[in-house]
Amino acid sequence: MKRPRASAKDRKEAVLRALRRIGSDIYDQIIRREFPKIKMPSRSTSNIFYDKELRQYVLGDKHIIRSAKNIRHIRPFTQMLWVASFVEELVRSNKTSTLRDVFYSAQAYEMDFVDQAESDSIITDLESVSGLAREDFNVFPEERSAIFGDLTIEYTVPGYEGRTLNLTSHPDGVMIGPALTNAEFVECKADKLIVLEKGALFTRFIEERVHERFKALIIQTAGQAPRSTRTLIRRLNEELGLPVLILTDGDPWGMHIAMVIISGSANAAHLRKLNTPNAVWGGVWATDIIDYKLPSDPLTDLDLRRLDELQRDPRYGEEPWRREIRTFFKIKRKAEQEAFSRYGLTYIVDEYLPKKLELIGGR
Amino acid sequence: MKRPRASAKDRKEAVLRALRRIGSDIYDQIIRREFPKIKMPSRSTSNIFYDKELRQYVLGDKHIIRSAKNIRHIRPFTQMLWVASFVEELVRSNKTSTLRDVFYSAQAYEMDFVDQAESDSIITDLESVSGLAREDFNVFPEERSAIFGDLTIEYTVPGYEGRTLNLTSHPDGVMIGPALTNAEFVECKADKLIVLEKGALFTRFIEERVHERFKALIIQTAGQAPRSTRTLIRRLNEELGLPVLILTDGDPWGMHIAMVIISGSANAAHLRKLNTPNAVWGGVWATDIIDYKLPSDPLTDLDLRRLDELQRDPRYGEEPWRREIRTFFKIKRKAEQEAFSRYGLTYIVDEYLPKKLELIGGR
Amino acid sequence: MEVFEEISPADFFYRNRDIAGFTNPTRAIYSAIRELVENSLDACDLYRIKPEIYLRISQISSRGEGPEVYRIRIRDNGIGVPPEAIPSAFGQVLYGSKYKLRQTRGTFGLGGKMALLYGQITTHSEAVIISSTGAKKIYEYHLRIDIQNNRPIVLKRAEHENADRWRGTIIEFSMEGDYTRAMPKVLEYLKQTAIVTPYADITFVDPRGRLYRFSGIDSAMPKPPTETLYHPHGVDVETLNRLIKSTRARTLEEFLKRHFQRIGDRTARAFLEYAKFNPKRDPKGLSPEEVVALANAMKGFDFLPPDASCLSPLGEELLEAGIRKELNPEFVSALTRRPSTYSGYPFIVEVGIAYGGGVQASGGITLYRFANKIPLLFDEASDVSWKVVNNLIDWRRYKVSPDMPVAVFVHICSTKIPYKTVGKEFIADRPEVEREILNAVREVARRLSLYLSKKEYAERERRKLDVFQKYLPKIAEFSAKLAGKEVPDIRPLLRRASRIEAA
Amino acid sequence: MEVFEEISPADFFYRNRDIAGFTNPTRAIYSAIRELVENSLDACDLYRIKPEIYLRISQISSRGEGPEVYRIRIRDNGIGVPPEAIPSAFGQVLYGSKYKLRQTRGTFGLGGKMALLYGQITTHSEAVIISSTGAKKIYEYHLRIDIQNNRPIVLKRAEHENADRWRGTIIEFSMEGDYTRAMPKVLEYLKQTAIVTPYADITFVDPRGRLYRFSGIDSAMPKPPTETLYHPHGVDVETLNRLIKSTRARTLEEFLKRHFQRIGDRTARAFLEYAKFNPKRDPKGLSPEEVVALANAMKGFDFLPPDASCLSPLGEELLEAGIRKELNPEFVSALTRRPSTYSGYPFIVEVGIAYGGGVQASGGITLYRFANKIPLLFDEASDVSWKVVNNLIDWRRYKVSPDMPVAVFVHICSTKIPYKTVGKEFIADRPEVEREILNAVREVARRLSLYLSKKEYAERERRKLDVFQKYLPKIAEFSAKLAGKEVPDIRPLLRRASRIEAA
Repeated sequence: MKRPRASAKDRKEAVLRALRRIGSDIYDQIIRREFPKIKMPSRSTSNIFYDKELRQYVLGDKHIIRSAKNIRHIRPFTQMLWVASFVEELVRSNKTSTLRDVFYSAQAYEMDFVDQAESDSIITDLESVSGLAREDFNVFPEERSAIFGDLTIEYTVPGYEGRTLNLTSHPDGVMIGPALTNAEFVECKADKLIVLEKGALFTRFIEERVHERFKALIIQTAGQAPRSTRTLIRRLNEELGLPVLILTDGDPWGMHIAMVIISGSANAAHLRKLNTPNAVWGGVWATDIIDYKLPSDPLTDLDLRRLDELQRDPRYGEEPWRREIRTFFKIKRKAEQEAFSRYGLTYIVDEYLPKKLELIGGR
Repeated sequence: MKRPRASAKDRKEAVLRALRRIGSDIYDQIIRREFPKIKMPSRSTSNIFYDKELRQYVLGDKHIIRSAKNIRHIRPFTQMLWVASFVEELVRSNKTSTLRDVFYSAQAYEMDFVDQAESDSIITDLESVSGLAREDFNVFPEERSAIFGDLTIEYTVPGYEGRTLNLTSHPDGVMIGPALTNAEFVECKADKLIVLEKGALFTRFIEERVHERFKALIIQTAGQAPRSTRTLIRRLNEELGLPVLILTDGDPWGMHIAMVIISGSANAAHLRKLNTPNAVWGGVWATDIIDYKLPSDPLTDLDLRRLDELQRDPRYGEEPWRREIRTFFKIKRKAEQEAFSRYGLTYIVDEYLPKKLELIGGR
Repeated sequence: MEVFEEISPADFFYRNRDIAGFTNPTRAIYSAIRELVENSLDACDLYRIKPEIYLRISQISSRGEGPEVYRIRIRDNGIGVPPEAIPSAFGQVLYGSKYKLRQTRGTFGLGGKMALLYGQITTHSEAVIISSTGAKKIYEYHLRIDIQNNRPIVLKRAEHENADRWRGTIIEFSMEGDYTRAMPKVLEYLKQTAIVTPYADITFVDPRGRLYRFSGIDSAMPKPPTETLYHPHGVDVETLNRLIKSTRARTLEEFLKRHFQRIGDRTARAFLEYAKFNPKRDPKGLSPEEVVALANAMKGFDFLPPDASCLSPLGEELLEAGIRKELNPEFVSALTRRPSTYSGYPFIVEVGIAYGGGVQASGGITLYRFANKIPLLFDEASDVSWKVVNNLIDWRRYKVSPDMPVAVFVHICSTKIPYKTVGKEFIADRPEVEREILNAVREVARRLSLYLSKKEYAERERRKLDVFQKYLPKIAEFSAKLAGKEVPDIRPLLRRASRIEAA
Repeated sequence: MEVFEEISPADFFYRNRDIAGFTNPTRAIYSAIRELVENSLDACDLYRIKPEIYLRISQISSRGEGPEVYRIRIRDNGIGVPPEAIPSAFGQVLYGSKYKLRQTRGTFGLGGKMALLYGQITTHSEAVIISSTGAKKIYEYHLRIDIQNNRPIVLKRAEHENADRWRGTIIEFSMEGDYTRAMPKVLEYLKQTAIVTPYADITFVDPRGRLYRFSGIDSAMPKPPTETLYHPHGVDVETLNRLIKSTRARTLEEFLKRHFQRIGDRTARAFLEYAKFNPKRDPKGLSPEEVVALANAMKGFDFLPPDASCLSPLGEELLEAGIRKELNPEFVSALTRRPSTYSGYPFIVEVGIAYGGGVQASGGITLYRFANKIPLLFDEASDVSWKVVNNLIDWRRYKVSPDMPVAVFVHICSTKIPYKTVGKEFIADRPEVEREILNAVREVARRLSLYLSKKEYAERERRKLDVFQKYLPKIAEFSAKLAGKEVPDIRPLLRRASRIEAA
C-alpha cells in the first residue's frame, strides 16, 4: 500500500465539520439581522476551463452570490440548506441514500422539488459550496459496476467493520457499491488494472483467467462509469500504483467513456480526484477496425456529430485521440468489443489483449 | 436442502445429448437423400395459451415444419444448425457466451445474421426444438441483478469447483451471473425471499439489516428480471421451499415485473420452470398509494394503455390483480418504491415491510 | 370553315358563373345573400345613412325533386335607384355606379345581378324591384334579363304614391339553393359583417322562421369615401389614352394638373422636365410612342403618396365598438394606421385585438379578416394576415400563449384590394401591406401585453410576501440545526422583507 | 345621387385581368404563350391538320427601367381566319368560334385576345395579324382594341398574293413581361404539350436565341370533335328558352327530337307522358312555369348517356407515342376509357403509365395532368388525380415503391371540364370522374405490375440456385459435426434442387 488514505472515521469527521461550517455561517448572518447569503463558484460554461496540468476540467475564479433577499434565490437557497441538514444526518448515522431518495425525502419537510432534475442540481450546488463529492455525503447512484481480481479489501461500513473480502471470491464479479467504495485496500497481488466498458467482456475475461494470466484487476463500468467507480479507479492507480488500461467499444461514445475516466467531465469541474490522468485508452481504436478487419457498422449521423464535437474538445488535442478521430472520419465505421468474436471467443484475450497491454508497460 | 437438482455434470451431459440428437436426425435424412426438415412447436400468438394449472403461458399443439427444400426456410434452417454446433462447443468446453457474441461469431462461418434480432430469434428456435433454455447452452444475458442473504453456495464453474461462498460476504450484494446461476445450494439460514425491483431499495434493505431482522434473502432484479434470475428465484422457492414476496414500483410496469416472475412471459411460452407460481406480489399496490398517502404522479397515456392491455390479459384475472387494476384506473396515479422516503428513510423497512410479509405468512 | 359569333357579357357570365361564386346550390345562395347585403350597405354608407336592412329567406313549397327553391327578399333604407336607371341597374350586366375610383364593397362590379341571373336560369322567376329616392313616387318594376343580348326585359312597371317619403330599395326573387348547407357560413358572414359595420341594423329571418337581429350602435357614421383623381403611379397606357381622349386641357402641364392628384404647378413642371416633354405641348398631339414614354416616366418619378380621401376606414372607435358588441371581450383595443400606398393605390390598415370574455380560446390566435368592410371567410391560411399573426409575430414577447382567448381583427381598405387569386378570398403578401399589418398588430399586441402586465402585477406582489413567509423560517431552522444552535428570531428579517417588496 | 354607367366587356376584363391569368409580368407572359399556342393547336386539330407551330420571343432593347418588353411572334398552319372575321376575332372580346358544344382547348373563350389586350395596355403596341385560308390572297391587319367600346380599330389592312397557297395565321405583338422567371413553367408547358399532342411540330426560339424543337411523330391525327346537340340532362331553363325561341318545330315531340341527342320517336313520347305534356303542343305556347316544369322533368327522366362524338380523346397509341417521344421510358402503356357522363356532360378519361428510362425517381409517383389536351401545371395536390394516385391506390399491390421511377399521366376530355375553382388549374373530385380515373389507373398499374413481375422472374430463378449451393453444404457440415460423423455427400440433393427450381 503506497499512500494510504485518511481513515474512514477521519473522513466522516471532516465531512461533518464542512457541513457545520455552512450552517454556522448562515446562522451568524441571521443573528446579525442580515439576509443570509452564500458564495459559490459559478458552474456556467464560461467558467469551466480545461486544466492541462491537472488534466481535467476545473472551475475558474467566477463566483455567484445566492441571497435570501432575492425572491428568485430564496427557494434554491433554502433547498440547499435542507439538503445539507439531511445529509448531515445521513453521515452521522452511517446510512446511505440515493439521489431519488433525497427527492422524495424533501416532501416530509414541505420542501418539495419540482422534479428530480431540480433536486440533483441542488445537490451539485452543495458539492460546489463544500468542495465535497456527494459520495462523501453518503448519496450514491443506482447504477452498479463490478470488479474482479486478487485484491483484498477491508470494510468500514457498519456491521462489517474489519471484515475482509478477496475480490476473486465471486466469479461473477464483485459489485461496486457504497461498501466497496468506502473499503480500505489491504493486500493486492495484481500489478495492473483493466477497465472494460461491457459486462459480456468482463465475464469472458474472468472465464479466460485474465486475472491470473496477466496479474490484473478487472473492472466493468457498464457504460459511462459511475462517479464512485471513477473514484475507485483513481484510488487503485494512486494508492496502489496500478497502471490502468481502458478498453471500450470502437466508436465516439466508447472513446468518451475512456476520456471521462482519464480527464473527468465538465459536469464535475467543481470536484477533484474523480479522474485518473495516467490511465490509457487501449481501444477499440479506429485503426484496430482496419488492422483487425473487424466486422463494423457505418457511423450514424448522430455518431458523426458526436465525433465532430469531440474533435473540438481540448481534451482530445493529443495522440492517440487525434489520430483515431481522423481515422474514424476517414473510414466512417465503428465496431463493438464483441466484434473480435469473429475470430473465436478467446481471440480477444489471447491475441488482442497482450498487444494492448504493451501500452501500459507490457504483460 | 429439500429437492436437490441434478448435478451440474449430469445437466451438461443432458444438454450435449439433446444437441447431438438434433444433428443426428438431420444427418440421417441427408443420408437417405431427403431434403432434411425439422419440426418445431409454433410460437405464433395463435398457439400461445395460458395454462391455469401451470400458471404460465404454454405453447399449444400446433407445429411448423422447417424444410431445407423451401427457399424461404433454408437460411434459418442452416442458421439454427450452426447455432446448435456453436453452443455444443461452448458447453463442451465450459465456456459462456452472450447473445451479442453469438451474433458476431457467426461471421467466421459465413453465416452472417442481418442483425441481432435475427440471431436472437434463431436461438429461440433452438430453445423450442430442444426444449432447453439458452442458459443451458451457456448463453447468458448481459444484464445483472444481485442477491444478498444468509445462503451458502457451492460453485460448479471451472476453477471454482467445490468452493463455497456465503451470500452475505459482500454488503453491496452478490452479482447473479453464470457462476451463481450454476451454483449448488449448500446451506440456507433464511426462511423467505424478498424480490425488489430497484437497486436503491436493495441497498436500503441491507443497511437496515432486513436479512437478519426478517431472516430473508433479498434479490434485486434491476427492472424486468433476467431469465437466469427468474430461474434462481424458482429454484430458491422449489428447492429450498422459501416463500417469495415481490415488491415493485406502484405502476403497470412494476406490476408486470412481478407477474412475469410469477407466471412467465408469452415470449418464453416454449419453456418451463422459468416462473414461480407461488410467489406473491406485495406492492406497491394502487391501494397502498391511497392507504399510505404516497407522493404520486399522474398515469401517462402510455401507462393507461398498458393498464388496459393488462386488464385483458388472462393472467390478471384474479385478485389482487383485478382489484389493483381497478384502483389504478380510479385514482389514475402511480408511485415509486422510494416514495415511502417521505416518512423517513427507514419507514419502508420498519412499518411497510412487516405488513406485507403477512401475505407470505408473517415475519 | 369556322363560324364566328359574338356573345353578350350576360351570356359570358351565364356560361362562367363560377367566377362570381355561383358554383353549386350551396355556394350560390351564400353568394346571393352576400352580394345583396353588400349592395344595400353601399347604398347607405356612401351617403352616411345609418343602414337598416331586412333580409328574409323563405322556402317555396318543395317541388318534389332536385334542389330546393327559395324566395329571397331584401329591403334597405339606402339612397334608392332613380326610376329610369332601375331596368339597366338590375337587368344588365356591366352596368352600374361602382366603376369609380373610390372604396366600395363590390368585388367584380357585378353586384346583385348575378344573383338575379342565377335565379332566372334556375327557376325562370322574374325579379321584383321596388325603389324610391325619397321623392313623391315609389317605382315598382318586374324584370327579367335577356341574357343573349344583355338587356333588361320589363314585364311590369307601376308607380305608387309615397306619402311617407320612404326611401330605399326592395328586391325580391326566387332561386334554387341549398340553404341548410350554406347556413353556418351565412350566419358567420352576418356576424362578422355586424362587427365591421357596427352602426348597421340587420334583421334576418331564415327559412325556418328564426329571427336573427344585429342591432346597430348609436354612433356617428364613418366619413364616406369621395371620388378622387388618379395618382400618377397607378396609371397605365390605356388609362392615359382615355384621359387624353376626353380632356379639354390644351397643354400637357394643364392636363397633368387637372386629371391627377398630387400634381400642382411646381410638380407638373418638375416632372415634365424629368420626362423631357415640353409643358406647352397639346396632349392630343402625342404619338403612341410618346404616350408610352409618358406613362413609364410617371412610374419612375417621385410623386407625393396618393390621397386617401377616396377611402373610408371604420375608425378605431367604431371597430372597437363592433368587436365589443358582437364578442363582449374583457379587453379590446383598435388602431387605424395612417394611409399608405402600393403600386400607386392608396390603402389603410385597421387592426383590433380582443381578449377574454366572449372570445374563445382556440389553441392559437383567432383571426378575423375584412377587406373594404367585407368579411373574408375562406382560405384563411393563405392570407397575408395569417402569415403576420402566425409566423412573423412572436407572441411570447407579448405574454400571449396559445391557450389564451385572443382574437385579432385585420381590416384593409383600398380602391384596389391586392387579392392573391381570382376567388378574392385572401390577400397577397405585398411587402407594403405586410409591413402595415405587422406594425399595427405589434402595436395592439403591445397594448394587450400592457393590460396583462398590470393585471399580473397585483397578483405577483401578493405572492412575493408568501414566499418569504414560507422560506425564511426554514432557513433559520436548518441553519440552526447544522450549527447546533437554537432557532434564531427571523421576525426582523420578515419585517424588512415586507418593506422591500412594498417599495 | 348615384351616377350609373355601362362598361364594355373589354373594359371589364381590362379591369379584372387576373381572371385570365394576367396577374403580374411573370404570369402574364406565361399565360400569353399558352393562349396563343392553344389557339394555334385548335386551328389545326379541328380540321385534322398536322400542326406546325413556330413561336419566337425576342427581347426588345431594354427601356432602362421597369419590366422588360418582349416581341412575340407565333405562326401556325391552321385553318386560317376569313378576312372579314379577322378584326373582330382578334380585336373584340367575347367574339369567337368556340362557343359551341364540342371539345376545344380554350378556357374562357377569351383566346389570345387577353394577350393582345395586355400587350396594348402595357406597351401601346399594335397587333399584326396575317392569315389566309389557303385561297388566293393573304390578308394582313394591324389592329388595336378600343377597350371602352370593345371594338377593333383597324390601323392598316393589306392583301398579298398567295402564290404558294399558304394557309395559316401569324400573330405578332409586344408586351411587358418577365420571361426569365416564367421560363421554367414555359418550358415545362411546352414539353407536356408535346406529350399530349405528339403529332405536332413545335419550334420555339427563346429571347436568348436558344432553339427548342418538339418534333411531331408521323401518325394519323385523332378524330376531331363534332358539334353535337344538347343532352337533356345538361339543359337549364335559360337554354330551353333559347331553343324554344329559335326552333321551327311546331310540336313538343318534334322539338325534342330535333334539338336533343338521344331522343327518337319512342323516347320523345315516353318522356312527354312522364312529364305530363301533350306531344302536340306548340313549344312556343308554353308558359314560363311550364318551361321550368319541363326543364325539371328532363333532369329526372332516364335518358341514354350522352353521345361522345363531340369529344376528341388522344387514343392509346398516340398517348403512348407522346410519352415515349418526350420521356423515352423503359416501359409505357396507355388506356382510353369508354365515354362516361356527369351532370349531363360527356367525358372520357385517358391514362398512361411509364417506368424507367428517362423517367426520374422522385420519391413517389410523378403525375402529369391534362384537360382537353392542355397540361395543368399548378396546384397539383388539389386535383382529383392526385388524390387517386396518392391516396386511393395502394401501389404496393402493384409492386411499385416510392423509390421507383414511375410516372402517371391522366387526360380528361369533356365539353365541360369540372374544374374546382375559377383558376381552372385543377379538377374537382366528382365521384363519376374519380371512379373513371381510379379504374383506369388501376388497369395500367396492373400492366406495369405484370411487366415488373416478368422482369423479376428470371432474376429470381438464378438467385434460388445460389441459395441452395450456399446452404446445403453447411447443413451437411454442421449436422455431421453435431452427430459426430463424416460430412455426407450432398450432390444428390443439389441435383434435385436444380430440377425443382427449373420446373
